[in-house]
Amino acid sequence: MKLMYFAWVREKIGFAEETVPKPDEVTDVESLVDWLKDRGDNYFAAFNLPGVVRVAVNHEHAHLDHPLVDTDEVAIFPPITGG
Amino acid sequence: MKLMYFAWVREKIGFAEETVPKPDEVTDVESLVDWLKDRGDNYFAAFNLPGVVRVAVNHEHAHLDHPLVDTDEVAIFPPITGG
Amino acid sequence: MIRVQQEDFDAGVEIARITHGNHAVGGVCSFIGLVRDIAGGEKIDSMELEHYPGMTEKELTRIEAEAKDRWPLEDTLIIHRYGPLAPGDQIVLVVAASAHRKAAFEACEFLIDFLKTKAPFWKKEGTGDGAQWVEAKDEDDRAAEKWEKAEN
Amino acid sequence: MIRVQQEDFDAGVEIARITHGNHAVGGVCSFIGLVRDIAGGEKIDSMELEHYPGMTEKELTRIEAEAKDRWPLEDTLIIHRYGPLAPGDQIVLVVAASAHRKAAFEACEFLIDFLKTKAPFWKKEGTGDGAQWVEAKDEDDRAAEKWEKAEN
Repeated sequence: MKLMYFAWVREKIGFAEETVPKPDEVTDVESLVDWLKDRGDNYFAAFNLPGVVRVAVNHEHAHLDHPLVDTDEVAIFPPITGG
Repeated sequence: MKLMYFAWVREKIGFAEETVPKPDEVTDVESLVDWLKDRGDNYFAAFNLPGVVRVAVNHEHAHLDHPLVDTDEVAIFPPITGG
Repeated sequence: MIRVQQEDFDAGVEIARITHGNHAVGGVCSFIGLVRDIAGGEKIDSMELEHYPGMTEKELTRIEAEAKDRWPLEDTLIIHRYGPLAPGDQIVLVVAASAHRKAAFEACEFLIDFLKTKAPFWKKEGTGDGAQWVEAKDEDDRAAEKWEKAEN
Repeated sequence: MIRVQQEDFDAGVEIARITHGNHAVGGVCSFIGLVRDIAGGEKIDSMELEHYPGMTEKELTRIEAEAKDRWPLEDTLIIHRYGPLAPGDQIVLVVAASAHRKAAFEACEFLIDFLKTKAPFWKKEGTGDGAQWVEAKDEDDRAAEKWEKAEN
């Protein structure tokens, strides 16, 4: 999976993107965020507050139950503030 | 009174403005329009259809019961179509 | 500000002037009305726009003051042309600038809705068959009434 | 048309391009969003606008298509900037052109309301004390929801 981070999610994690093989336990967006949270203090700081971050899968807004496969591009970011 | 005519009211009457001494029988907008209607075929053609024309007195939209004095500027015109 | 003029206007220049140096403006809504080449299924070649000098300025000033009364606006602008026009020509520009977009949108729509029923302008459309005065639209009255109701 | 760019835009040129040669357009509604110098009572010195290249274009294209689906529009335009900005700078331009003004107003407001909750942009405001990411506003969600309801 290609993982992309934006805004304060990116700042807390410390980098903008990474590519990781999808672990078996990661089947959807929710389990991805749970898995990421345990990868280190920087990830924990980004994903600590439940329900705050938003996710897009392959450039489309996605819900927590959106299934994931290894070839997906998953972006994680705070609520949008454009316009 | 200074009388001003616009759009098809002006075209039917044949000129854009005139000044007439206020007749005694003209006390408000309604009686002015009634009086004008009898002044000739051109006026009749303009004011024949009741409730069609609109009136402004001294640059303000006015109702049929708006009182008139000899020094008033009274404009008579069709419903507005600007913008 | 209001302007009634025969000559064309540059909407970009006018909008930029409204916001220039005023960093309290977060949103600017503008509306441009143009002469269409079709009306009621008929091809329009030209348009003549008549107005009532003196009353026009007074009505536009009143409408602008009412908008500023009802919404927190940084600035507003109404430019309305008169005289001979052709399809594609600009007729009217309305601009409302505010800290927030909702006020800018509402005030801009209010200004054009009210202008259409209150400002003394009359359109005459030229077609192949001659020229006809445009009839007022019920829907314009209803659009203006919407704001009257909102007042209560 | 949609454009995502770092450079500034000339709203007047863009609006004129929309109507040029299309005499079916009777009304053009446009909205410009600008950087304010005050936010939440604090003085803003600068703004950094981050976005998600690829997804941004996709979302804006989708929003524009939805507007064209819902209103009889002659043309639409969305320009959104990213990168470093300062108070008074233009952020976004939304334009909707239609035969009639009601469709132009509604579509323009729909475009900016939807863009604010769907297009992946994030604002960071620079103040004397450093820089803070702007928090999303509930009122923006409600503004977008209004159009969801209108669909039913």
